Amino acid sequence: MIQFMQQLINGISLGSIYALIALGYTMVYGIIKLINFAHGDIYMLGAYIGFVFATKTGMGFIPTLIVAMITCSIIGVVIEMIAYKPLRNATRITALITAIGVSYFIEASTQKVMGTNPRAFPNLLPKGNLNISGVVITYQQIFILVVTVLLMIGLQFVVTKTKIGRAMRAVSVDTDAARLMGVNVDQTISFTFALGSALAGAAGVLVGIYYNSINPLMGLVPGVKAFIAAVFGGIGIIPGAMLGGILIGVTEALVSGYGSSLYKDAVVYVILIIILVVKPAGLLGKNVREKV
Amino acid sequence: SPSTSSTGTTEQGETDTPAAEGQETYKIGLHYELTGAVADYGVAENKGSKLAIKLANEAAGYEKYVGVEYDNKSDSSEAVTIATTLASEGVIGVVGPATSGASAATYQISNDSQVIVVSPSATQNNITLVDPNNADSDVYEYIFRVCFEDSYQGAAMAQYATDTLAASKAVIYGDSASDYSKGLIEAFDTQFTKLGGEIVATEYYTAGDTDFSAVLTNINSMEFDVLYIAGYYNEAGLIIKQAKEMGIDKVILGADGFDSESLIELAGAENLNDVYYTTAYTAVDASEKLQAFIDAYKVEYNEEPAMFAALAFDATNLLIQAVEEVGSADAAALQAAVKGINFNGVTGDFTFDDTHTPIKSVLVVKLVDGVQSSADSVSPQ
Amino acid sequence: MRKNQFTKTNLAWLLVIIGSYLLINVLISAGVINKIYQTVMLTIGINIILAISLNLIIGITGQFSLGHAGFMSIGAYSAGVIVKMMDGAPSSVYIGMLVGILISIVVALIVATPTLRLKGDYLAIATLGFGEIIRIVIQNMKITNGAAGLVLPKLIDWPVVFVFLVISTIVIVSFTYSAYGRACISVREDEIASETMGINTTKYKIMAFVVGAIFASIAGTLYATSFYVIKPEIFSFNKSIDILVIVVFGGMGSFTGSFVSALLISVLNTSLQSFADIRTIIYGALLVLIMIFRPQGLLGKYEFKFSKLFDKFAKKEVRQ
Amino acid sequence: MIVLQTKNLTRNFGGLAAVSNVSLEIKKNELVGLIGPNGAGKTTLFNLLTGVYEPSEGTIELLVDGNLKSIGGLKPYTITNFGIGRTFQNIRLFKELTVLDNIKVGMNQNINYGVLTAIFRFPKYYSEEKRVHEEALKLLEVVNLVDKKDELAKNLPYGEQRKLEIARALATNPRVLFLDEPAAGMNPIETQELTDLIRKIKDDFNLTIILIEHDMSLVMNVCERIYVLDYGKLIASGDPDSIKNNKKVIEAYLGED
Amino acid sequence: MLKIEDLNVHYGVIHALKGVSLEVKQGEIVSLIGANGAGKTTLLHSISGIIKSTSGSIIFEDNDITKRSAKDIVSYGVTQVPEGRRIFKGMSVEENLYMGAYLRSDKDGIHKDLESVFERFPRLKERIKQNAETLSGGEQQMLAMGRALMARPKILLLDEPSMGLSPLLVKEIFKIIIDINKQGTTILLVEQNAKMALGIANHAYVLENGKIVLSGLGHELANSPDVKKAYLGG
Ligand SMILES: Nc1ncnc2c1ncn2[C@@H]1O[C@H](COP(=O)(O)OP(=O)(O)OP(=O)(O)O)[C@@H](O)[C@H]1O
Ligand SMILES: Nc1ncnc2c1ncn2[C@@H]1O[C@H](COP(=O)(O)OP(=O)(O)OP(=O)(O)O)[C@@H](O)[C@H]1O
Ligand SMILES: [Mg+2]
Ligand SMILES: [Mg+2]
Repeated sequence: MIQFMQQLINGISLGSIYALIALGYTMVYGIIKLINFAHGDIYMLGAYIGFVFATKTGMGFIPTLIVAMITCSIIGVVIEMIAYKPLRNATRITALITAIGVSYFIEASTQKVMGTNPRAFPNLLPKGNLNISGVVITYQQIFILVVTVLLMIGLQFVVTKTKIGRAMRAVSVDTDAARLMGVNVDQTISFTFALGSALAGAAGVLVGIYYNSINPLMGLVPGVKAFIAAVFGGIGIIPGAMLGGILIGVTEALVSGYGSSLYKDAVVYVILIIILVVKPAGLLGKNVREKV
Repeated sequence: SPSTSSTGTTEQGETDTPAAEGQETYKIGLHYELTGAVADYGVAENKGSKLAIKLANEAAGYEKYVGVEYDNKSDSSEAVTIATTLASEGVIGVVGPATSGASAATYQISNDSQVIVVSPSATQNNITLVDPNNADSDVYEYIFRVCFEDSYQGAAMAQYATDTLAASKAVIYGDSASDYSKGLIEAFDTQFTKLGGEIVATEYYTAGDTDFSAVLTNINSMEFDVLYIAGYYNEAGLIIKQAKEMGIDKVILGADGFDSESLIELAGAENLNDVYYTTAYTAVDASEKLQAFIDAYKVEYNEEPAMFAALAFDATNLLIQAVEEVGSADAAALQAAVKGINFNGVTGDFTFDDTHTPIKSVLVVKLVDGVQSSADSVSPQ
Repeated sequence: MRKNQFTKTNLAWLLVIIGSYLLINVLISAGVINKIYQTVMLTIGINIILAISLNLIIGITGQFSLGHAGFMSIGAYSAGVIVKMMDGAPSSVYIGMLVGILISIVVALIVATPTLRLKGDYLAIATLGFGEIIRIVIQNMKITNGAAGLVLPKLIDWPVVFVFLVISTIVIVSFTYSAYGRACISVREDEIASETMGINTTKYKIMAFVVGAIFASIAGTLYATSFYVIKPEIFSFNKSIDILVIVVFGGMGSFTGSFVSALLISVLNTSLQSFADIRTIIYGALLVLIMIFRPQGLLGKYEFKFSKLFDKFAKKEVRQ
Repeated sequence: MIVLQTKNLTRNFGGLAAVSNVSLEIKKNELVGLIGPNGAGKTTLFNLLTGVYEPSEGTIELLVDGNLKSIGGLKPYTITNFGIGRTFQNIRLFKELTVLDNIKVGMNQNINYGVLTAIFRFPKYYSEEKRVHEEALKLLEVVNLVDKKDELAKNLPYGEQRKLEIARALATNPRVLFLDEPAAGMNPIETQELTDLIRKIKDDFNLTIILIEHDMSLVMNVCERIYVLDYGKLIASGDPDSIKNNKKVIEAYLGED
Repeated sequence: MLKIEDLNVHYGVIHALKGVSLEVKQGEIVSLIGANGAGKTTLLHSISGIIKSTSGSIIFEDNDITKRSAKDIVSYGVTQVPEGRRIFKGMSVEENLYMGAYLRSDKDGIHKDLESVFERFPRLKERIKQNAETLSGGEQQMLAMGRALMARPKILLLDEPSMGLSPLLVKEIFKIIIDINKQGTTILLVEQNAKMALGIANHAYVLENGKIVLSGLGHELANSPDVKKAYLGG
């Protein structure tokens, strides 16, 4: 039982990291329907920016986090302006290919500039853990989970309850109609990217601290997993990304703990496919029949 | 010129004195993974190779050796094209690629066009044979390597664990997608069992994973003496850190994939106690030759050399030594020289066996607070 | 006039095929096409087969699949295993290919039946998942030699790839320009409307998917027998992405586009070789730039057809 | 002779009964109108009859080979092949296909050659394609679109798109044809032309036609009989004159003049 | 109030508007009729700044808005009810209405206008939290008009507000248009339903193939034989 609880904790904390990355992914998708393949790379940049800032200035967690988030949001907005904005009216697959190009560009540039070897991230958060009758939870795990939940709530609030959020959704439904209401579409989309990239940047710093290791390709696996997490929950749905992330984390942990660690990824895919077959729009997605 | 900058195929030597009229020059292909998934290893080896060429040119007093660099993007079909290209460019030999898969893709081409390949780190079992799955098949005449085989290392570690560490129960943890890892696991498993030990469990991760807590939680609940991590430092560093933080205080064993400064950075020096790994390269009790390499490398690149760089340094020097012995670019003569070479490298002194694999002893390095404290020589029985 | 295969356009194509075969031969013996280019030609040929078969699924039928590399790996490993069993006998290539095709058909049916009900990105993710499952299975099988993969002799050369390129193109293009292809396109355009036209959309989706899988598998066999090494990691989802890039780059729905794009990307790749480690940076940037300037791909939906050309000539003659 | 009938047909969306307990009888070669306020469930009824939606309750029967056959819940393509054709309220042409190819897709089920014939281009392929081409042109003639056969459907003006949809529906060789607001967005002159077209195809193709329309000049003009839906329920049926004067219909739909 | 002079618009090679000139005076209802594809929507989109014209000028209350952004044009008091309603699916009725007031920040004013929209369209109040996507066609049209009113426009551009609506609703919509106009909003109305559009118009224009071919008082045009023949059916 203790073992099971421990694995559950392991899974949830791993899942909260997937969720952290998936939040920004799914939000950007929800608004402009772009599978932003470069999202994982912005997350990686966030980690490197935090790394450089923290090691060069010796400053603590909060300034590092803020610097990484701001820089990433600027990078995100610039990428959007250069690479995605000209493609607003192109098919979505075209934009996807551009995102892949951006992803190659960021990865290879970082490899070139920062070197290919992994770096150790400075430890900016207090260590220590709680031991509840044998089940161990570290403070960092709790911290990340809390941050993820808060970000999810915050994001959901921004998108559903604020004026800018309404504008974001309006743009996603019908750009021209939104324009007719006086919405500045370009600004709204830039804001979306800024927000999504800032989240990715925050995730980069947090994960960097948590695992203490960053490298130029660190965005690849979590990028794909976050994408899968988003689809799991219903892509574009913010709480869905959280749910999907946690579900993947817990599945991986339980398969590793009780099945065979050899097949942990395969099992995740099998469950994903089963869920999609049963619920074609993801767990929280509404399966709307197209109105004819 | 700063040597870390990319030079591409621009055939640039490391000294500023170009070859004068009548002075011989030799091209050496440097074929590495400079970008892509395993760029980390390729880039390190590329540095080692370039250093070797630079030093040789300094000794010669002119740009005698020219490194022709290519990047295969960690992709084995690119490697085929590059091998073909290199064969047509009149190189006397090729060093690289870093990984077994990409290397194997180039062997038939290079061998058929009589281009010597010295692989720094193609450790897969029997990879120098025409059919690696068949231990009886012929060896490629022109293919050599300066590293030992996965099975050799894995078995050596099993031997050491049983004999020296008196371990009787082991847990193995390796990369399910890596041939290197799987080769080590198989050899360790076989030898350890043969010596009367028991493999309690074999667990797997996938390269790129960062969270190992689920498997480690599982391992933590088992009875065992040693944990054998069959993989590279990227993941091993994190596994060790997470294991120690979880309270797993058993002896940890590894292979030459541990050999990198990054291991210490990632795992934290305080977690690197009771850690042993097999390697051919250690700075412990460094010979003069080795110390010279380490110093030169630090001057050149402002960082500690890792095993990959050392192996590539040796592989490149081996080719250079053969050229110096033969004094011409004649393929057959060079091949004979390489085959019969008696090489004193920074990763050990060796000659080649029938499969063109070095006969050199495996060292087991012990880490104390992240520092290499002793090195024992072992050979599996 | 009785119409049969020997129409003017078909004869023109036949001439093109024979012509290019001869031309390549001449260029090789003249030394213009050296060994390197021959290797590059293999890559291009295989990539074209992969691209047109994916184009049938994505461009023509509108099903966003990210699992193409999975089918390629089936073809590669079937051939690999059989080549090993038959000790590299020349016929092992074709037996392996056949086995690969059969397995691919079965797997494609298994994949297609549940997943093709999904739409858009959900389908993409499900097919990606299947591709990865195939890879993980191969990675853990004994017969495939697991992660270490198989080292194989080189058994084929460019003429074989050429022949299969021709066959693939003929089959896929003929399929597309028939009632079957029209049905597939209608599925892409509007599923509900095409159901109302009496078209069993599921059937056509599966058909396109299976045909695509067959040719991906053939490409896999050709790859395995000409590139010495196959490992599971070669067929990861990055490979599927690479193929997708070729398709979109050339123009979704244009086979001519897939040809041009596979060619250009190879040329690009080869010419960027001299930039060593910054070539991926350049490649990424170029990808973005080209998509910005040609969002519909190089050729959009354009298709080269002799019939169009003949029509033009005919009109000119009439005018004269 | 009854060609199509429904009994107690019902369709719910969540709590909403979009179509509720509707029983209809359509006789051969009738031209029937279906009217009702927006959201009354007219399109939903079409969707049920053509298999786009499954009924929640009730039955649908179609005359097939002389017998009434239950078709409720069958797939749209099966129902189409039993002889029902339709157009859509929001035009759903194959936008990126040419006008001619749109028709050919409609004829797809009547093309007789196998995959192998298609791939190896056996003579049958050519003869069938030739036949299809000619028949498609004939259909385009009916709606006056021969000149535009090579245009992409998306480039046609709205009115012509509507006509193309009708021709495409005819291409499936239907016995019963459903038209959903064929005159929407047309001006009175265009509507007049459409009226003539509907009459013509009904006779030429020996069709039974059911049409939804808000333009009373069209409905009262061509329909022999009219059903009126409101809130999913049938509130009236009868000839145009009786409908015009029906209190309930005036109240719910037509409004006082 | 709104003055358009010699406006030309191209879609690539298609010349959609060919030198259109038109004027709307304060407090008027001006109707614009014309066949499918004549360019009516194009004209409204140009006024709203969604489409950029190639030449010509659009003056609104002494401001040249020809080159202004859609956002500025809305802020000057020009609001459009687009063809096909274009309500924001997936958003509630209330949220749609708030989108109409996007550029306003006077909370009290917005609230007051919301109440008055609900007064005018009680049906919308009943459905306040409902997903706008599931409204019936007529309700969606009401929502689109309500949404536009939330911007407190000086001039309202209506693009085929009666399309696809039942006869009863068509009458209702026209009543509402007249009512809105009476309360002081100037109206430019585009319609296929020429009879009714001309019936309520002070002035009217006929657009054919991108050109204004006729203009005059509403009832004049309604009685013009040309218009009768082409747009009123006999
Ligand atoms: N797929 C669906 N999901 C949810 N509700 C639906 C769906 N399809 C139709 N409805 C609802 O069913 C009711 C009837 O819609 P329907 O489209 O049949 O009306 P209609 O009579 O055709 O109206 P109109 O004349 O405006 O076209 C409406 O309230 C509509 O919102
Ligand atoms: N985005 C576009 N790209 C190219 N051509 C267009 C575009 N939008 C409209 N057109 C063309 O411009 C012309 C005018 O179209 P517009 O939509 O303004 O007509 P309309 O008078 O509003 O017609 P309707 O009554 O059908 O709404 C038409 O020929 C149309 O095909
Ligand atoms: Mg309807
Ligand atoms: Mg219009």
